[in-house]
Amino acid sequence: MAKYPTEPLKCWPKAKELRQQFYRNFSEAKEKGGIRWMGSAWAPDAVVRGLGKDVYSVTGEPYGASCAFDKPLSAKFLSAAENFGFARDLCAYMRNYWGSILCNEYALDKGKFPKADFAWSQHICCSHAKWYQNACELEGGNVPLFCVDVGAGAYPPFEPEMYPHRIRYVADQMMDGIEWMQKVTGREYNDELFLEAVWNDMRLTSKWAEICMLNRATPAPLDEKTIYSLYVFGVLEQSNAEFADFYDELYDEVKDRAARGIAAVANEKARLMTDTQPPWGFLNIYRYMEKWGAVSVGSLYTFGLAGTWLYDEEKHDLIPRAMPDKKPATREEGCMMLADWHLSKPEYQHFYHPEYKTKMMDAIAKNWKCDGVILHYNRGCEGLTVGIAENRLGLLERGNKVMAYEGNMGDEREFDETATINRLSIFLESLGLKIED
Amino acid sequence: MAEEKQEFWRWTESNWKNPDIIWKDAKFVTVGIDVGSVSSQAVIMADGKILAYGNMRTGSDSPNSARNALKFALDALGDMSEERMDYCIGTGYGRVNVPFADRSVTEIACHARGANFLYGPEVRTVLDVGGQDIKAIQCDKKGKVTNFLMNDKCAAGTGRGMEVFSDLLGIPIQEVGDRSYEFKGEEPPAVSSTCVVYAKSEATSLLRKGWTKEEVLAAYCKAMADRIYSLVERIGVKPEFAVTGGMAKNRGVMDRIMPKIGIERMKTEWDTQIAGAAGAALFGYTLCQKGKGRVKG
Amino acid sequence: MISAGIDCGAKNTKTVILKDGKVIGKGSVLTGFDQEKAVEESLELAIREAGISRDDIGKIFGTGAGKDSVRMADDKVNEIKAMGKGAIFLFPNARTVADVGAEEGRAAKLDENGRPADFAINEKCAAGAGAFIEAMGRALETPLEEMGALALKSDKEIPMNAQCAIFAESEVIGLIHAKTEKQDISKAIHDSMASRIVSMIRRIGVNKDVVMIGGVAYNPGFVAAMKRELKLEKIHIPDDPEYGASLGAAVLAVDG
Amino acid sequence: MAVEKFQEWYENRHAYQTDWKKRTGSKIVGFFCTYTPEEIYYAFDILPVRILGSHEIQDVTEPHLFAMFCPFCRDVLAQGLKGRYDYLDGITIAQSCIHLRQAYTSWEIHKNPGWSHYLPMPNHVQSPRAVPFLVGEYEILIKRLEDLTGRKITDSDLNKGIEIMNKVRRVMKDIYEFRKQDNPPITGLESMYMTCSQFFTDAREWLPVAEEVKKELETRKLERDPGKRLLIVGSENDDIEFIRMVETLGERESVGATIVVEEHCTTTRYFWDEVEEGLDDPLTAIADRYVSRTPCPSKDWPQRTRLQRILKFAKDFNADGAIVIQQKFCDPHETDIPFIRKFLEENDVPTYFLEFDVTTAVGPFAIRVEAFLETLDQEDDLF
Ligand SMILES: Nc1ncnc2c1ncn2[C@@H]1O[C@H](COP(=O)(O)OP(=O)(O)O)[C@@H](O)[C@H]1O
Ligand SMILES: Nc1ncnc2c1ncn2[C@@H]1O[C@H](COP(=O)(O)OP(=O)(O)O)[C@@H](O)[C@H]1O
Ligand code: SF4
Ligand code: SF4
Ligand code: SF4
Repeated sequence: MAKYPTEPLKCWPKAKELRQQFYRNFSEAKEKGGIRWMGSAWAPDAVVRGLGKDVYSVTGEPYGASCAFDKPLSAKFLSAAENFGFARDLCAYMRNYWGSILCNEYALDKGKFPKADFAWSQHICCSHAKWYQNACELEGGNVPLFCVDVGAGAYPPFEPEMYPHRIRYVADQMMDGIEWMQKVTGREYNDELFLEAVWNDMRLTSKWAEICMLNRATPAPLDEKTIYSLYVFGVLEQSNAEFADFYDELYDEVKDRAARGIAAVANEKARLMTDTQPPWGFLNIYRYMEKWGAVSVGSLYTFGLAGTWLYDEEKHDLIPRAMPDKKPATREEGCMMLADWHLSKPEYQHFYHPEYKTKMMDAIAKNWKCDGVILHYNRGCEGLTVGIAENRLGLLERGNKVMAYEGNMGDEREFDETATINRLSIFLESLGLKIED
Repeated sequence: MAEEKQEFWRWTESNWKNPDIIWKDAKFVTVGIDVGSVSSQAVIMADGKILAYGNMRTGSDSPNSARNALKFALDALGDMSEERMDYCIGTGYGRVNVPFADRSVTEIACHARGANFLYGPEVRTVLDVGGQDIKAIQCDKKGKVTNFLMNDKCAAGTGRGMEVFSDLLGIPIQEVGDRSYEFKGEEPPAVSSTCVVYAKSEATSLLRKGWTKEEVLAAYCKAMADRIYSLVERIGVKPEFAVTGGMAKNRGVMDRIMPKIGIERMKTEWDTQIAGAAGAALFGYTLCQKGKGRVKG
Repeated sequence: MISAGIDCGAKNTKTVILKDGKVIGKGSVLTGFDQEKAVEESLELAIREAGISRDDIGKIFGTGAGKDSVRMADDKVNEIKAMGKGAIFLFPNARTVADVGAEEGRAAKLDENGRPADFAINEKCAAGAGAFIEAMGRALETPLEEMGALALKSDKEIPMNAQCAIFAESEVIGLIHAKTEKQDISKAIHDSMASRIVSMIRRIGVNKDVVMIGGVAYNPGFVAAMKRELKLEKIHIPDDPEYGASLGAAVLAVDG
Repeated sequence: MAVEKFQEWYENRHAYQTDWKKRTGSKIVGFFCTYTPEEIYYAFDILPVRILGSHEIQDVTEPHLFAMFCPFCRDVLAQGLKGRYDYLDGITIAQSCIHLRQAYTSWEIHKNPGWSHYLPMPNHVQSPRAVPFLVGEYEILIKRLEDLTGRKITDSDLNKGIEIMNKVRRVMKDIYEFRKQDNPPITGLESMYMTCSQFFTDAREWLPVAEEVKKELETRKLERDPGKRLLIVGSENDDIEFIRMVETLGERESVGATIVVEEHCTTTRYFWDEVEEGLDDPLTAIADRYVSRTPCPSKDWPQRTRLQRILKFAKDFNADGAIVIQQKFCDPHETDIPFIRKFLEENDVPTYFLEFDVTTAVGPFAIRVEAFLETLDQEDDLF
């Protein structure tokens, strides 16, 4: 018997359409006379927006994930990358991406892989800049690259203060990036568009955090499997106005669901949270958990990659970061604001110390009322798994029930479905749940 | 109910003598000894032609394995004494433990040279699948190695794994190839783990699902073929392509690799397991010809 | 009430019959290919030893890798839960338990009721299980039963690196060639495997009361190596360690 | 022979360091990455010692590091967890690869080192913004070191630090010159002991020995066939056993080799570049050196500057071939390796690629290296 009422999301079709449009834009950019760029999901895409309204990107990580959904295709890409000489333990998104270039095949519409005009990214995980450096080289060596190093230290409260020289460092690189972009594209830079984009970036990521806050409700109005389809806008392009508007719409709908007690999963009995990207080809494990009445309500990964939050030490809580009082007025101010905003990304903090991530995760566990934490020891991504074993110990110490499984977000050869299901069963059983057939 | 335990993995040992050569006229008699992890071979050559060989399993003591293999080959010949050898090269996993060898050369060089001899000088890519190792080698027309790759720390996909598996299913290893095609309907998908140690649980669960032994075998051969192919793919195949080592005799695995490679593999009348030892004997012959053979005293 | 627990393992299938908190019958057979047959046989053996009839058994619980083959079971429990319960039944103080069988090593941290608070299972290719020592015994040409005793004679430290059972075989052969004493090799084999299991146990935390069950606990060489690695004076091992999980299942059949 | 002293230091690092502390009453800080500005530590009279692994099999890191993190960082962390470095007064890391960072943070959590400092060394070293940023970070570091030592430093202290480290670099380079000879009077193994022992000792005590070695080498002759001359390219590597195996192959097999130069963070990447002396602002001079030194691959972008440096080493030291070592799971290097191999091959330096794990036995590598050496033989007797 279902415990809670449930309804499909009204804005679901729109989300789908927006996503498809985004990928299509990239492959069709040239026909429209526009500009195509490639880069990471974490890249400050607002900066590129100053080049005009017709700049389109393929975002590496979601692209890599899309490959992973098509197992035979992904296998082909991965082996192409391996045959080129890349090690199998490298980031699985990156290998899928390089494989696409090597095979000259675009996973999203099976055409040729669209060559980008330039690459624009940031760098914090050892692989970010190298990903696009190699992609440029594989594309024939004539695609220019610019990366903004954001490894400038943790954000308060994890550091006593946000030292001005750290923000400067990141902002100055963006300033240089703007000059560089004008040079490599031959276009005049439009500061107004840029400033608008900076604002949209903040608007979108702050709204996403607000949406996640709504998931504190019991029953949870969103489950993580659905969240994966929605958070992606904050990953594809954070400065996209259409996406930001969509989040406003989504916010209203989720708020309404929470108020009316509409559940994502009708038989919610226990709430879980996860960590890092899931094995994309095997999202059915989430369905399996639902059979036990276990709903994953989110993760620092989905909350923090598309959302901007600040950790409040005193309340031991994650708080959506408030929008600045006023819009930036000059290019320099825009860069400073954007740098400061990005440096506070929750998903950047654990690069400095696992303890920071443990604190934020524990705050989610407590405030989103999670009964258990499932950690994906993701062999496909060293960036998000750095420190994960310490997170596990830290979460246990703080009284959480934790389970870990090994897998890979984008290389199915490294995921053992049977063993994982077995492990999940043991864990869910230990939470006092029973499977319903 | 104590059943006689049959050891299905025991492939047959063999020795052979070339009836057409009168070795007494030979200028140089050279010997190659290949002590592998699973098998040991001795090849005796007279002026670069194979006179006799012995092929047997490696015991746990490689100096003895070398001696036994040589003795086995000499037995085939019947009338030669060890003293007649002008030069002997050891190769293979136990190469430094061949007590009577003058020198050692890696099995990589020897297999390439051996393949050049067994298959002819057109060979450019040699795949050697032995007991523990998989090697993909590229060579020039003289059989000199230009590039090579070896499997890493996992023995999955090697001959030893196949031995364990054949024992498990109770199918003699020589029959594995043919039996792996004796099923109806579509080819089953590859098993997920080719790990030698875990092969058993995987096989058990498949048999329990109602698969026939032949289907399980097919699925295992396919998985091995995939694993081996991934190494070949990394080095790239230049024609002509030849296979050496014991696994070359297993068409269950080989015939599943070949379509992926897209070209035919070369054929030979020779026993593919002797490639390494033959290469070693040939190197010995070349050294003797150049006057760099054993200094007799 | 009389209950039974049946543990259908990768290598052996074991049954324990429990009456009012006392073990009255045990049976172990090789699992082989036909798991259902093995389950029947081991149950038969245990029933015979207990001197009861099948109808006397109130409840049967199945566990182990082949738990689905325990057709007559009233319910199935996972291996972690069963081993935890078995361990705490035998040693009420137990908080860390390791179960090392033929193909799988498992470890769990227990709460005071024997419920797993945390657990670990070895990854697919750790070769960190009984089959590893069996394969090495073959390479050393020593029967499995003698491997442990042999290891106890040695006090040498020879590092063994190969994680793969097959490559370890050749490492062993290499050591034989290097004229290493058999006993020293045997110790190295046990040390290397213990180190792997201990790594896994450390992941969940080590308490001072460690219980070890599973067939490999019969092996004194392995137990000694475990103590060294864990720096413990004593590891609790029941008399019939291989029955640990089936015992747990039998207890759970009573407790529900 | 003075050259033997290096090995002694290498093998007895802990004895040396504890004794040093007793003798001088000063502090020792362990560092995890060669981007640590040792000059600044010397300015405070703190001894910076690098933490390397011990190549032993261990089972203590499993709870802290998940399986796909590199064996080197595991080995390093094990040293801390096993209490081998309990005498340290603090630990530090300069931001390089995230693997090593894990070893550092786990150590920090579980060993309570007293003092610890994470230095956000910029990754975008090719940007003009890197130096001013790094100077800002050095200022923070100096404050932290003031907390540790209770003293303040001046520019002349910094200049002293610069001078010490530059002397070290110079003498190492001088010694490397000898390796260019046809039959190098110093083996790769000895050379590895030299560079690593410097990590473990007070540079002021290490320097006179190195100077003496330099003199010794002028007349030293080694009774060995150098065989093939090899360049080794790789990540962290102080795998003495591997080098020993390569350089003694010739004693057992028909082919032998000598390692004549390496591109490693334990060797040339660490010491090749000097700080410019005599500038007004020593901090900027130091920052400039670390920003422009041979980069670790995770900092080598957008241009891949390492390629030319590696090729130059190959040519200058007349290498017959290169072994490109991939430390298992070492992502930064793994992203460069295919391009390095391609580049070297295109420039007629035969290369062999080896996947490596500092904690595995070298045995299985012997056959690979040997077979590679066989392919290098130009006038091969065998053909
Ligand atoms: N007649 C045969 N039919 C099928 N497979 C065989 C046969 N003979 C040997 N093999 C396979 O070859 C393997 C041994 O290969 P081999 O090249 O001799 O090994 P190595 O030289 O490494 O010791 C055996 O493990 C077995 O799987
Ligand atoms: N007397 C013994 N001496 C040493 N090892 C033993 C002994 N008896 C059993 N073993 C080991 O125990 C393993 C089987 O343990 P068991 O717990 O029954 O496994 P499973 O549950 O996986 O079938 C065997 O692989 C073997 O290594
Ligand atoms: S490893 Fe992870 S964090 Fe790094 S680039 Fe890949 S997906 Fe991003
Ligand atoms: S998977 Fe099996 S064959 Fe491969 S390394 Fe592990 S034990 Fe060896
Ligand atoms: S650079 Fe590579 S070897 Fe060095 S610590 Fe990082 S990952 Fe490990």
